[in-house]
Amino acid sequence: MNSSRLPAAEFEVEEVVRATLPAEPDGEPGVTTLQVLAPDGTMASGLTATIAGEHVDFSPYLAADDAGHLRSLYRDMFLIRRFDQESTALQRQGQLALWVPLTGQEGAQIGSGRALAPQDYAFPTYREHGVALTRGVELSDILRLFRGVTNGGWDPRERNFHLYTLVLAAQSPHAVGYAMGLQRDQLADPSLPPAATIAYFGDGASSEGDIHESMVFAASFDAPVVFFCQNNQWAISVPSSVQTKVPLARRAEGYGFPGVRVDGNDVVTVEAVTRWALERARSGKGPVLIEAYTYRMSAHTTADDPTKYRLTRDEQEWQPRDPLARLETYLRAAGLADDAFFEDLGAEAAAMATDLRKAVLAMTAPDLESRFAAVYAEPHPLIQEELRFFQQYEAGFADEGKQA
Amino acid sequence: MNSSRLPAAEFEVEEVVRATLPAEPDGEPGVTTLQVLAPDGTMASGLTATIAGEHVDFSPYLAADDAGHLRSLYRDMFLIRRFDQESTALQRQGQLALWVPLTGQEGAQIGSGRALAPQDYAFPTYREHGVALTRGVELSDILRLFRGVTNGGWDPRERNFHLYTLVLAAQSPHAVGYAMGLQRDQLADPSLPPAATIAYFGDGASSEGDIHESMVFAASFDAPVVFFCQNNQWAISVPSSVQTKVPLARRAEGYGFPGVRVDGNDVVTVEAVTRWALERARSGKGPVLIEAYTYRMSAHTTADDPTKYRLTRDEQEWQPRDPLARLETYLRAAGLADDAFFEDLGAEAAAMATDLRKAVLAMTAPDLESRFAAVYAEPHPLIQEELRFFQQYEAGFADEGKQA
Amino acid sequence: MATMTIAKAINEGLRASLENDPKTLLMGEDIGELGGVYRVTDGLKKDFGAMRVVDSPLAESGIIGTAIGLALRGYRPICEIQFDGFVFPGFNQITTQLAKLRTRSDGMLSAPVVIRIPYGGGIGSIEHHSESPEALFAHTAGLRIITPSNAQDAYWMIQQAVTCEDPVIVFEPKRRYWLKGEVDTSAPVGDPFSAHVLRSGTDATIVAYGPLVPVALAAAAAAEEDGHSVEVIDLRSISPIDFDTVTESVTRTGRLIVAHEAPTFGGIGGEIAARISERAFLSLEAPVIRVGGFHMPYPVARVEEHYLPDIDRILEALDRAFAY
Amino acid sequence: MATMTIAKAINEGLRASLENDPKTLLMGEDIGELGGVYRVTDGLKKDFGAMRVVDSPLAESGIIGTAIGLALRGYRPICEIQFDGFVFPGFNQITTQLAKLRTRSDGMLSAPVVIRIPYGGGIGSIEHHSESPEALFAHTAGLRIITPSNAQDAYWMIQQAVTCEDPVIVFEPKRRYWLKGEVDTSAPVGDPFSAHVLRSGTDATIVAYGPLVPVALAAAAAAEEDGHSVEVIDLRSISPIDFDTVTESVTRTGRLIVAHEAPTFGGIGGEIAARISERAFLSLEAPVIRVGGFHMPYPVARVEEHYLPDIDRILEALDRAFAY
Ligand SMILES: Cc1ncc(C[n+]2csc(CCOP(=O)(O)OP(=O)(O)O)c2C)c(N)n1
Ligand SMILES: Cc1ncc(C[n+]2csc(CCOP(=O)(O)OP(=O)(O)O)c2C)c(N)n1
Ligand SMILES: [Mg+2]
Ligand SMILES: [Mg+2]
Repeated sequence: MNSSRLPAAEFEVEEVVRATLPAEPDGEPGVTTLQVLAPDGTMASGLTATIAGEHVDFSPYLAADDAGHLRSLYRDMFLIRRFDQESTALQRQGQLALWVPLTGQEGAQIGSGRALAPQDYAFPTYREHGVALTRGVELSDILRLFRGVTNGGWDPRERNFHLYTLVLAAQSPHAVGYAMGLQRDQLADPSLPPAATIAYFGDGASSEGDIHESMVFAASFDAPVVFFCQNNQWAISVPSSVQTKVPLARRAEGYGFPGVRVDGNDVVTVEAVTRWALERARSGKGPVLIEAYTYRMSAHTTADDPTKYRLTRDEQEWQPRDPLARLETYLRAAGLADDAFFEDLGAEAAAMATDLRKAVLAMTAPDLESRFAAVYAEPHPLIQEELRFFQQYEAGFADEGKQA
Repeated sequence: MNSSRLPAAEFEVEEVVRATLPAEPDGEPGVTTLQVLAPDGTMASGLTATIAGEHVDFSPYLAADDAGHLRSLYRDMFLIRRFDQESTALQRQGQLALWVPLTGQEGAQIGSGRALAPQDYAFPTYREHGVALTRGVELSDILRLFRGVTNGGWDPRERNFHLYTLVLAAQSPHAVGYAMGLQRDQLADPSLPPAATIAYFGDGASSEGDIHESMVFAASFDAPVVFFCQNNQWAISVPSSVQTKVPLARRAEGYGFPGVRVDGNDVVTVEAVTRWALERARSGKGPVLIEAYTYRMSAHTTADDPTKYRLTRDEQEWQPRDPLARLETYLRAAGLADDAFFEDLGAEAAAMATDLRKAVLAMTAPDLESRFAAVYAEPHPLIQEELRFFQQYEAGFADEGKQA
Repeated sequence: MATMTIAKAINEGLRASLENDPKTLLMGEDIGELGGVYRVTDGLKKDFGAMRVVDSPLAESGIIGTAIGLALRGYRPICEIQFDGFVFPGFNQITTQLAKLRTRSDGMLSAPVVIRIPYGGGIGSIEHHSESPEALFAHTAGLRIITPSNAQDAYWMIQQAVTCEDPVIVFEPKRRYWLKGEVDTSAPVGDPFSAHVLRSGTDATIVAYGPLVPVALAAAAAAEEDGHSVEVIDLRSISPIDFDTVTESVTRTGRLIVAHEAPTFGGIGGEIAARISERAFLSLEAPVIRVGGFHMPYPVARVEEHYLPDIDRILEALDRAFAY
Repeated sequence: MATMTIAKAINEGLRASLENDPKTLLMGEDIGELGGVYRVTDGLKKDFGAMRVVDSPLAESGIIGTAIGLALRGYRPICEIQFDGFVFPGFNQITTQLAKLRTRSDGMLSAPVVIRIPYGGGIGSIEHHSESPEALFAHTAGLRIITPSNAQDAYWMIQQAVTCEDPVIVFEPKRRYWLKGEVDTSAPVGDPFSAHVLRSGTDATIVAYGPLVPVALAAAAAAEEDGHSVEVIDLRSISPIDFDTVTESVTRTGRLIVAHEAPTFGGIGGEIAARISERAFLSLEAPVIRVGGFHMPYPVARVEEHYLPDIDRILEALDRAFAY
């Protein structure tokens, strides 16, 4: 195991230090990007940092030594990328209305998702397919939304993974409120396992007022919530520099809770830092903001054409920082995974893709009639009236059909 | 002039330093409160600080040596307090629907208002009567709103002082947009004097999403705007600790522009720091957040009863920090103002109060008919239709009256 | 039976809700120590503590948004919006999130959040403190909207809102907060989403709700002196609307006046007029006539009495209806 | 005369506005480099620069709020909201600030801000991308709301919105963006706040606007085959509404169908039905019948065709009207 590149690194998060890491993406001042697994596949042996004046040793949270765990992180990333490719293909073939690719963000999503305990609850935006995987959500269920047969697709309570929210930032206060509920549950029954929530949002969404208000509430009530911002550099066509001139992790300072920037393409660090943040939140110390510095390697959605607004060169620059490639390099170099592992995984992914395709083609549209029942929990005369109209109206066509 | 208390003070705003000032209000970490004029009436000879890594010498902005200027600051504070008292009395006597007192915040308001250049434009909330005075707004015009005869009261373009805005924080993006307009004006005509805007808001309003969004816009476009937060400790009955656990000045860090906390009851420092911030903004360096740490010495409004939620003891603790008393002490001790000055001022204020009362009693209500014309700039058939109805309807009563 | 003001009745209703269900909690600005600017939550923080009566940061989107999260965790949050005109920063959370959660989840998730909004004018206040924005919520499916007009309804309807599985907005007629009435705390009133016929008549029907109910009753009494028998319906629920009760009445009386403080244009009166015109087309002797606010921002206090629908405005509308 | 799509017509209209007045500027998400998700602003940043075609941070309240500030400084900002369902974070600024500024200042201040909102369904999209929230703005005095249904109107109405001294919301029928039409760029169309009779008839009137105008025209054509002569009015302006034109028509035809995609309950159709029922009471042979969306969040793409008012739904309504 190559751990010579760095000693137990001491990253002074608050100071204006120029990062010494090869992975430091660009020259934004004021914050260091935490990383143990470098793009070249080398792994540092430890990770400590000073965060908001707090000295943190992340070593207890680092899975760097656990070969099985590292392989399983790789497996998750690999599977979800394959899922992404298959979904893109399904969209191209007209089987999905739209697809929102995650390629490039596997490290951020699998790392943070794997850090969650079963009792934690995740609030995604719309791109968190990797987190869904870690929560055990049936992946085909995600495609229901994009096939246009539902706005949901799964029961969030089963896997503690909320539905996708398309109004940017709107889920962030929900995560805080849910966390406030967890606090009250804990008070009422201290034997419950402490739990936290995690709110996912993007660099673009960070500008919305709801992000601010949820951070104010979280800080005020010490809510057990981790704000997880995937800064993938783009909000559709708008670079993150329009949303902020300093690292988004620094937003936390203004609310008095810790903000950390991690290399979002380093799944090992993402997992460790998220585990630390969740544990801190669960223990009553309040929220943490994690900025996962990553890159949207694909288009915003299948309806988007990035050549209109970004250079292929930029895309190519991020290629060597791919979250999968570096872990594969490390696993191979350290002798923790052999060809057979990768071949088996390829086969597993192919089978998954086949199943997925089958599941999608089998998804049928609901009828509009059924939608009337989902608006209210309790009886509602207007719904009844309109449903009656609709049934009669449709029946009229059926009759016509019969007569014709 | 007593300036021995402090040498040219070096306040490390970003460090976690415990303030050494007698006026440091309480033990919030992470920021220092800038002050030259202490509650005991002693004046420091200079003021420097490191703000967001920038070393700032405020001396060029300090009016501490200019006796005439100091007296005029005192005069403004004195007059506006008298205005506040008279308005409160008018409300008690049923001449106003409501009154929003500013007592205690004269230092923050006069200091910041006097820092403005004529071409700057101020966006108040609803308590900024002191700023209105410094802008030359006819004070009785402010009372039109509280007498319920208008929602405005003056032409904002005449004095570059916007109308009061009652939806908290809503004026903050207006200030940023106006500043973006100033930027464009400057580009189109570089011979224009550089100008900036100032957005006033409270500790409570700081939690609203609009504050965040306006800071995001301001930072993104380097808009020449100064965010001026009067932290008067209370949002009606809610202490500022509910809105934030760290000094509000620190919010700026998250956006990458400077945040400064000043003793809001030290009019000299408030003016100096605001002048620095405005000049910085005008010169293209982008926004600054100033938190003026002060105290609402009176009720939230005349409809409010603070005994329901705060201790008289707390109110008493702030008494010795009164912004007027300390400047009076200093002016007298330094021999810059004598009894005659204060007596004349008292007489001037009394005369002003008499005029004010007369003006208020003379204010008559508009008729509803006139309100139809103010909704749209251009002709509008629904307005015309409703106005016609209303006129006929009213005429019906007049007819009835005649017949009876 | 006890006599209490509407404000007190809501206070007692909230107290009962807090007692009946440990999952209920109150959130809002100044609702704790102060007991709300109208003292509707007076004493509740003292008795139920800061975890159940929460003085929130000053942020309406945050209030509604965190309430949704609490509801997802099984709580029943009751939010107070301080004044009608200040609900708009929370409009996005109400319209795109709260209202749609159930549909979005195909009926799996409920968000039984209650939003209390003191509304309406006539209190001599300043801008944004006298508005009637109910129509802006009624158009959105997934919400329910009720508004009590008397203490008895106030006491029960707030509790019914809390136990309802759907999100409910309770518009509280703030200028009637001090209106006293008898409250029977032992026997709940019936379906909060039904309209009540408060006075029966044969010649015309007035539909009103919230603050205008006493005005409608007074107008009917005045009309009686002129020899017209006028029925008065307290709508009580703005979404859904109990069209059956209104239709039944209009079928008998042949004339309908709808009165609300909100501006007429685009107001809920249009919905009532349109639907009743359709349902009772052949019974109508005159068009449905709406009495409401004018198409302007709520005017300043000194002229509000000319703006607000009053007895005379309703009588004038009745005259027009009778003229057909 | 040139043939262009509605999207291109708006693009050309914006270009003309930018050329005619140096104080105009565009603001919104993705409108610069990308030219907007619908390419409506394509090429404008390249030609007018980043100071006049501004890719804003992702924050709708910030967009509208700063536009108000710019307008106060004498600019004429034209904001793009990316989709109908995403206007709500900006609802507070529109409703409490933009709409009321003129009244608040007793007519001293104007805020001639234009807000462009692509709206409506039928595009097979996901949640929040197919809504018709116009009624939520029409109820608020101080705003004007227009919606073009063809390229000629699109080209001119956007420019008329820009020169109007009042704030104007332009709802753009996104599923008709690629609908082509003739545009005469030399002669402006008349008053953008007036309705246009697009087809005359004698037996009934259909009022529609935006995306449903072609549907209404097709329904009228189909009705003609059944022997009914149906007049079609393109409303064009939702606030104010040109009631004179509609009343004149209904006085002649005696029957009125109002069609919009927005849910019927609380929709603008109720306002039209109520007012026309009052104005043309004695001429109406049948009640005004509304054809609109159902009381549910806009449904998923796979069922939207059953939800959206189409030719058959309008014909069914006509049948009902003729049955009286
Ligand atoms: C409130 C709101 N405004 C606008 C949109 C339209 N929109 C969808 S995605 C997007 C960009 C989001 O960027 P970011 O938050 O960085 O997330 P990413 O897509 O990069 O994961 C925009 C503007 C929206 N969904 N919600
Ligand atoms: C959006 C909004 N929500 C609620 C209110 C009601 N309200 C008026 S003043 C106030 C407290 C404001 O506190 P702060 O911002 O600290 O200003 P201060 O009154 O102390 O000057 C509240 C809650 C409002 N005006 N606007
Ligand atoms: Mg992004
Ligand atoms: Mg305050």
